[in-house]
Amino acid sequence: VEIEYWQYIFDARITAMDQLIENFETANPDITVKQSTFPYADYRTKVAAAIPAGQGPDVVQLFYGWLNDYVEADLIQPLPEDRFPAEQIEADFFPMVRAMKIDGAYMALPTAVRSLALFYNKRMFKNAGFEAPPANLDELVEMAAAMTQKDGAGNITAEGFTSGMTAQDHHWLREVLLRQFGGVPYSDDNKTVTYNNAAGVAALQFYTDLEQKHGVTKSTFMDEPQAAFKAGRAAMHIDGSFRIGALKDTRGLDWGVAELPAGPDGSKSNYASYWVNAITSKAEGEKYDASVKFMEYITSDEAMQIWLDTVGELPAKPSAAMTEANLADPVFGPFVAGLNYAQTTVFVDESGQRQVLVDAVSRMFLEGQSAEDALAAAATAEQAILDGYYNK
Amino acid sequence: MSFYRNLSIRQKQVVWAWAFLALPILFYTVIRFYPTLNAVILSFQSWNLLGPREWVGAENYIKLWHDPVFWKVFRNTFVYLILGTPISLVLSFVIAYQLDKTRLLHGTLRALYFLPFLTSTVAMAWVWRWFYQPVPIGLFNNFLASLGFAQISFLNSTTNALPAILLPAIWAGLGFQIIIFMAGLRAIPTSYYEAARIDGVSGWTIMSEITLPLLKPTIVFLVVFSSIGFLRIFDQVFNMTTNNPGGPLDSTKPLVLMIYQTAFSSFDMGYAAAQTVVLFGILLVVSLLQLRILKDKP
Amino acid sequence: MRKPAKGPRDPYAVLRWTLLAMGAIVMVMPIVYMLSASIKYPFEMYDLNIIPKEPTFENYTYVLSDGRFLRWFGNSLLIATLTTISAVFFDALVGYALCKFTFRGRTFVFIAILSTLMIPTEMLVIPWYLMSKSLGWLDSYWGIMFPGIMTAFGTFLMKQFFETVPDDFLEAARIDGLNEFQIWWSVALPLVAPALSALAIFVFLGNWTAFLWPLIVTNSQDLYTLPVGLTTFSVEQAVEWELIMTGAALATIPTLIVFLIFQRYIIRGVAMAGLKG
Amino acid sequence: MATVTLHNLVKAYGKAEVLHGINLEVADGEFVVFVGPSGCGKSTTLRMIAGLEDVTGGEVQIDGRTVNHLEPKDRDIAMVFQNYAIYPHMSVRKNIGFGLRTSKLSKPEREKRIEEVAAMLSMTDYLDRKPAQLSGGQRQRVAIGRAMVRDPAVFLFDEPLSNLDAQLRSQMRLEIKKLHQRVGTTIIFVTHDQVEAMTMADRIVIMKDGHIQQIGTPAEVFHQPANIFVAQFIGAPSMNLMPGRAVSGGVEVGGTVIARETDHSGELTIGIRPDDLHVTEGEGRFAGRITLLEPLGSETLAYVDIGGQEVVARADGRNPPALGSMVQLAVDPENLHLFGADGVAIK
Amino acid sequence: MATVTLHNLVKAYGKAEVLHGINLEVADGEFVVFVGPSGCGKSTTLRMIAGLEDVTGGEVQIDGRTVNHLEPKDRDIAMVFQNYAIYPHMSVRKNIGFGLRTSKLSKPEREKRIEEVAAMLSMTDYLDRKPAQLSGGQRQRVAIGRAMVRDPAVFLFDEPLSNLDAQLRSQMRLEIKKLHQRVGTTIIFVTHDQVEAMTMADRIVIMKDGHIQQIGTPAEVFHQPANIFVAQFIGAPSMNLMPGRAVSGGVEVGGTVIARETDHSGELTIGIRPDDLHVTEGEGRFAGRITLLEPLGSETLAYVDIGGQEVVARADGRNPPALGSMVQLAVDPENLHLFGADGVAIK
Ligand SMILES: Nc1ncnc2c1ncn2[C@@H]1O[C@H](COP(=O)(O)OP(=O)(O)OP(=O)(O)O)[C@@H](O)[C@H]1O
Ligand SMILES: Nc1ncnc2c1ncn2[C@@H]1O[C@H](COP(=O)(O)OP(=O)(O)OP(=O)(O)O)[C@@H](O)[C@H]1O
Ligand SMILES: [Mg+2]
Ligand SMILES: [Mg+2]
Repeated sequence: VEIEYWQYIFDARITAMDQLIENFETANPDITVKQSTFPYADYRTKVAAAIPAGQGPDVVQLFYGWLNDYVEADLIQPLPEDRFPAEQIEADFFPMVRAMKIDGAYMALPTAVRSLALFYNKRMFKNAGFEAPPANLDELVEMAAAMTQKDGAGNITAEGFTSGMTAQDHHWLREVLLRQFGGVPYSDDNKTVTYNNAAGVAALQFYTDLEQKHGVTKSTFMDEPQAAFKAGRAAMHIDGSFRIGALKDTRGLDWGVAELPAGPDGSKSNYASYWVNAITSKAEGEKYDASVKFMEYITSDEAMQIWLDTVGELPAKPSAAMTEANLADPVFGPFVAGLNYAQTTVFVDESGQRQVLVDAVSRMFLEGQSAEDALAAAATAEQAILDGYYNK
Repeated sequence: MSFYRNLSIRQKQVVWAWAFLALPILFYTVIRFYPTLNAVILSFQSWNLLGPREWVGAENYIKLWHDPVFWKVFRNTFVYLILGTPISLVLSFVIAYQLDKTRLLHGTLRALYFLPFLTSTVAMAWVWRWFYQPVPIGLFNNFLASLGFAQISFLNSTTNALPAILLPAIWAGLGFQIIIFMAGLRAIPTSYYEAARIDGVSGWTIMSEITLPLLKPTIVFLVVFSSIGFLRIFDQVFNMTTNNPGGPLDSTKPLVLMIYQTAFSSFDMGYAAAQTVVLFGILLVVSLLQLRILKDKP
Repeated sequence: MRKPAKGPRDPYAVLRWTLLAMGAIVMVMPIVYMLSASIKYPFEMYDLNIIPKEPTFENYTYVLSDGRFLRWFGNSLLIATLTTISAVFFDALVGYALCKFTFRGRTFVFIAILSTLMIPTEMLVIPWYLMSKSLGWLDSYWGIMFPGIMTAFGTFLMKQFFETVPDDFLEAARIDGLNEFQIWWSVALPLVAPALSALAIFVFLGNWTAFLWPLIVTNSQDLYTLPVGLTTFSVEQAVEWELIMTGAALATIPTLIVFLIFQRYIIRGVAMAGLKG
Repeated sequence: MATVTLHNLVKAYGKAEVLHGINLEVADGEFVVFVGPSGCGKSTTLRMIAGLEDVTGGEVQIDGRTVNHLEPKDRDIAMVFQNYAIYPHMSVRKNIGFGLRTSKLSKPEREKRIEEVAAMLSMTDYLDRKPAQLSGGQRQRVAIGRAMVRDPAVFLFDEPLSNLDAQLRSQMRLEIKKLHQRVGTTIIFVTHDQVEAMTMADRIVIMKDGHIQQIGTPAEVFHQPANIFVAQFIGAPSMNLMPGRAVSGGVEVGGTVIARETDHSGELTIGIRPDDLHVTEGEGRFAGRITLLEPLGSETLAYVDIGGQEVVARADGRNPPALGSMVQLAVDPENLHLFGADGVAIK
Repeated sequence: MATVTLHNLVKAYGKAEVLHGINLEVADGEFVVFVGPSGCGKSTTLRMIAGLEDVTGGEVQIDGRTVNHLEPKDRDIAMVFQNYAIYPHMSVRKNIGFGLRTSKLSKPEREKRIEEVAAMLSMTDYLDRKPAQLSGGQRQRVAIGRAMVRDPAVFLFDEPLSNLDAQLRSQMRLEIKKLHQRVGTTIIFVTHDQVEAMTMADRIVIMKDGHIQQIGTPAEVFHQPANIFVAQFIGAPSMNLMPGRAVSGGVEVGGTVIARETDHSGELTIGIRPDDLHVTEGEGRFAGRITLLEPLGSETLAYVDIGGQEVVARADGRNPPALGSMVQLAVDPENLHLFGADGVAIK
């Protein structure tokens, strides 16, 4: 029997999955797995067109934030309770995976999770005489200021710190800064926006001050934050663990990774996200059985380690992630450590919710709005998105 | 066969006409009209692509009416049209007019002007995006900075971004319009100009009283098709603002991009369909108006 | 078409020519930058020099060494060619029928076809997908091609072109005993040959760069077209621009060559469109 | 070869009737020319014979067989068009051969036939050229060749010469005439040029507004025009027309009475061909002043004002009278044409 | 009104010289027609006079003033083009008025002038029509009106009648001739139709391959052609040419000796105009068989084969000889044209 597996195109992921499939097929000679991959930018569209049409894969990789829609439309089958007992999952996996439990059944499981960390340019650090990466936000600002370079006209030619709401910064703002300044983004049931308060304003103000007050960053610098860092024109850059692969091959860049800086009160926070694997409603009969077996394999410890080694993404189980070796790893260590205190946002419309924060910052930069007004408007807009979803 | 033989010539023509059109009509009906109709129906439904479709009446349209983003997008769409069509027409006319008078390397110059038309929008959008970057990487800003001017925020600005995106769109279509204009100019008999020279009328009079009126069919053609093009602008915007599509703050978002996002980011198919219907209406009205205004006047 | 107009003396000739030449250079600048970027290393990507300090064909080797690229290139070529042939054929057929036959409903059919220009294809993709699924066209060349096998713009153009063909030609053939299809095929079509070439280049370009639908309808990478394939160089949150530029350059070069070879013909054909707006 | 018969042929476009019942018998091998002003329905008639237009009423018969519903290709006709309708993308050989596409001849037979026709038209050397490389006259010959190659029973020509310049026109006129003498096929030829009609036709059909005005040999229509329209249309320069009156002993015109007996009484229109009105040294019928001279070489046309009416008269080519001089004009009473108030000729 | 003088006028396009030194004096008020086959350089000459083409060598003088470097508008000329060059999007009024745009007349004066010109051309009723609503002849009149309105010193016409049909052409010919008589402006008129040249010109300039062949009045060029080219070009149908020889007592041609004295000896070409070669009842100079007849109404052209050579002769219109019959052809020895081996006429 042949089953089909879909994910998006990213060389390391494809390689890793090829290896997993090979191992799996050796163990289960009667099953073949066909992997199909699609460009990242359009993966979601592709999946959304195919699965409802009954065309897609038997096992599919989805961003965790999309799952709800698929479950509601009965396009995803729950994982069989006998093979994936809920207690077992809750014991083994990081707690954030609980978001995958819908109406008492687990619908999907990740192989790996990712978190944020601070990448830094060792050469620029050395030139500025810094030994260690910033431990907290104040240090971040100070050190960034020291490493920012400007030309005669005051244009930035090298950033101390990268910024860009359209990249990872909206996660940093929402789940990290906001909490570090004493706020919470959403109510416990995730249905209400709770960041429109002094803490929220302080977080937003801190973020925008980086550019507007301290001048250590410019959000449009070199088009994309990662490009600036990659080109060696930024000292510090916050990004996900998936960036490791791209940076590894970059000529002439000497970089290190550190945990995200702590907040004013010393609190730590991080944002974690993950892609999950799920069995679609297309899989029936022996394909279903084969899919279940495949799911079991790709959520096993062995698969997680392969994934970590090949892709650089962190195992979804603490038992596999929090190993001595991983924690001591200079690159993976900070990410793994971050998982301990990571939060996951329960998105209902990821791009829409991202846009709300993007626009809030844009309004401050381009229209001179105050942080209070910008945040209030963002909260209203995001609440409308949530309401639209939950009150359907 | 004998049935066919007994038809009159006119009837035979009708038979042939429909024979020629049979397959195409089937095609257009199934591939174009049916989905279009589907979109119209969908505009009264709610559908997230994954679940079932539900009737919601005019709710999508009401939502659209009250959606501030829609009005902004509506405005943007017309700004693209109102700036794009006249600018590209005037530019291409001026170039075609001058090129028509040039003989040295005429073919080469013409080919160079036509080249952009052959390129891929995506790749070129990136090049332009790169040109527009702030220092240290943006071509224009580096140029400004090297001359000691302050840099200009091209794309990260609610006022400059739209024109900055429009420029490559005009750039890409210019070659086509130039060639059409040149063909139109060539079709005007030389003796019209010679007669005018003998009458001693000025260059401007020749232009306004002879060249332009005689180019009218060409102008109508270009106005209508370039308007449809600008009202449907999408590729350039989408590719030049990939990080924040239609941004900043929706200041560059045209209707088609809004439709695309509604459909494929928010998966609100019904709402997207309603927007499509509105776009269809706009295109229809604008085209018909233009045809009326441009064709009827003597 | 007459020769370029010429007056006896033209005091502005030099100025005009200089300005036009400068304009032409500006026009091709972005293309030059694309080509330049395709022979740069990533670290030099953001430098503005047109000629790289360290030119490299590594990007090309990389892109071409990926066997898939050639496959995608071939797919695009095949699909664009077949679609072009089909679209030119049917557009010419419909344009001819709408131009040279008189029958009730002619205007209606014409307007109806033209009105399809006003619907963005983005909205049609989902119905097409469902349709393809029920007809089993998914993940096939035919599935990629079918929406483009006829075009409204082409029909419009062809109708214009056929207006320039005198009826006498058709009637002479009718007397010689050809049926209407033969008349169209062996008399009318050759008479508008330049126009066909112009239409062909438009349709070809349109299909060569088509993206959304080929993406949606294909599952296997073996069937990807070039633009779809190119986006595989864009990964999560970042884009490998030098590779995209290389791919774009590779994708553009064939059309440029075709254009440069058939320039006269194509321009003559495009020009026919303008004559009877 | 075949006869062509038109029986009460009517054509209407929608409600507008443009042909009002045309009757004509064309004999086998006859050369008939349709002539008339623009829009009179010549082409329409021809196209109905060819089978390119529906017949609204009446009958078209070719060789005694009603062909109203036959396809053009089954009528055994060939047609030559005003703009030649030769295909610019085909060589002369292919153009001529085009008429054979549906024939059952073998390839070598076709080639032979094409060569034959080309030889007949002296186009052998041009067989491999494209039309763009031919002169106007040669193109017209190709068009004729394409019609000839099928050896049809009837040739139809629709103003085939009107795109040629004067010199070529008269040359092609001769060629077609000679061709007809040689092959003997029935020919129906449409023109609006009366010289063509006069010089080529066995019989001329003069049409106006969808009606036939007269059918006759060139001599008949020239010398015995059926009505004023025909009289004016045929002959260049046009016949002079003057108001006149039947009086006892003749007709009164321009102040003179000319002895010419007629049954008619009352108002008349008198027609005199310029060729019959000579400027004479001696005593003439009319006297007048010369307002304009058109020297044609061997003769000169004099425009003479007689009592406020301008007439055209013929004068000598070598010794024309002086402009502005008073002259006498002579006319033979036999050469007067008389028309009644309704425009119809009076015997 | 003005004189026009061309002095050794040369024109070259690139390396190709197309006019090789044209000399001509056009008197004030004269009507000069340039005639010649296609491509002989007529238009080029005219356009150099108009100032639309650069002068490669020589001089153009208008009214004694060298205008080589003057703009067209400063030459006080007006030109009428073959395709009329009237603007399809303007009413007749605007078209005619277009020539006045640069004049200093006030608005009412202009209006008056337009009305005047329109009246002169009988176009008053059509002033508010668009060209598309006019017939060919009316359009040509508008073009002339636009030229007239400025009251130029010289009118230039470049084949203005060649797009019209035969009837209209002869009518417009007359109108232009009359106009010239009325306004008396100097006119230079280009055509390739010899009938136009003959009937309109005060003097005809016959060109070939960039050289002038002959300049003379219509009678001169018809009756005393300077060479074979002129002899064949002028007159329709063309002059019959036969090889002959000067013998004692006359010239030998077609087997007969005709008494005609000449200084020349040896081979000659003998030209006889068809009009001078009559089919006669009695004894003629030549005998031959009629191969084709072209009835023209008042006369018939007979194509006669005399000893293998075809000549055209004139026969009676009413009683033409029968096709295929043997006839005698008479010619007056005075009417023989003799040309030497170089084609030049011999006195
Ligand atoms: N397709 C048509 N629809 C309506 N009326 C037509 C059509 N074709 C011809 N007519 C009308 O029929 C009449 C005769 O036209 P026809 O073409 O036979 O004239 P014609 O004698 O050939 O003139 P010409 O010398 O200009 O060719 C004209 O009044 C014309 O307007
Ligand atoms: N722009 C040009 N470039 C090169 N050669 C030209 C140009 N215009 C005319 N000629 C050549 O000059 C010669 C004379 O041309 P011109 O137009 O004066 O002839 P024409 O006597 O007016 O002929 P037609 O009766 O055909 O109008 C021709 O051999 C023509 O090919
Ligand atoms: Mg006709
Ligand atoms: Mg000329």
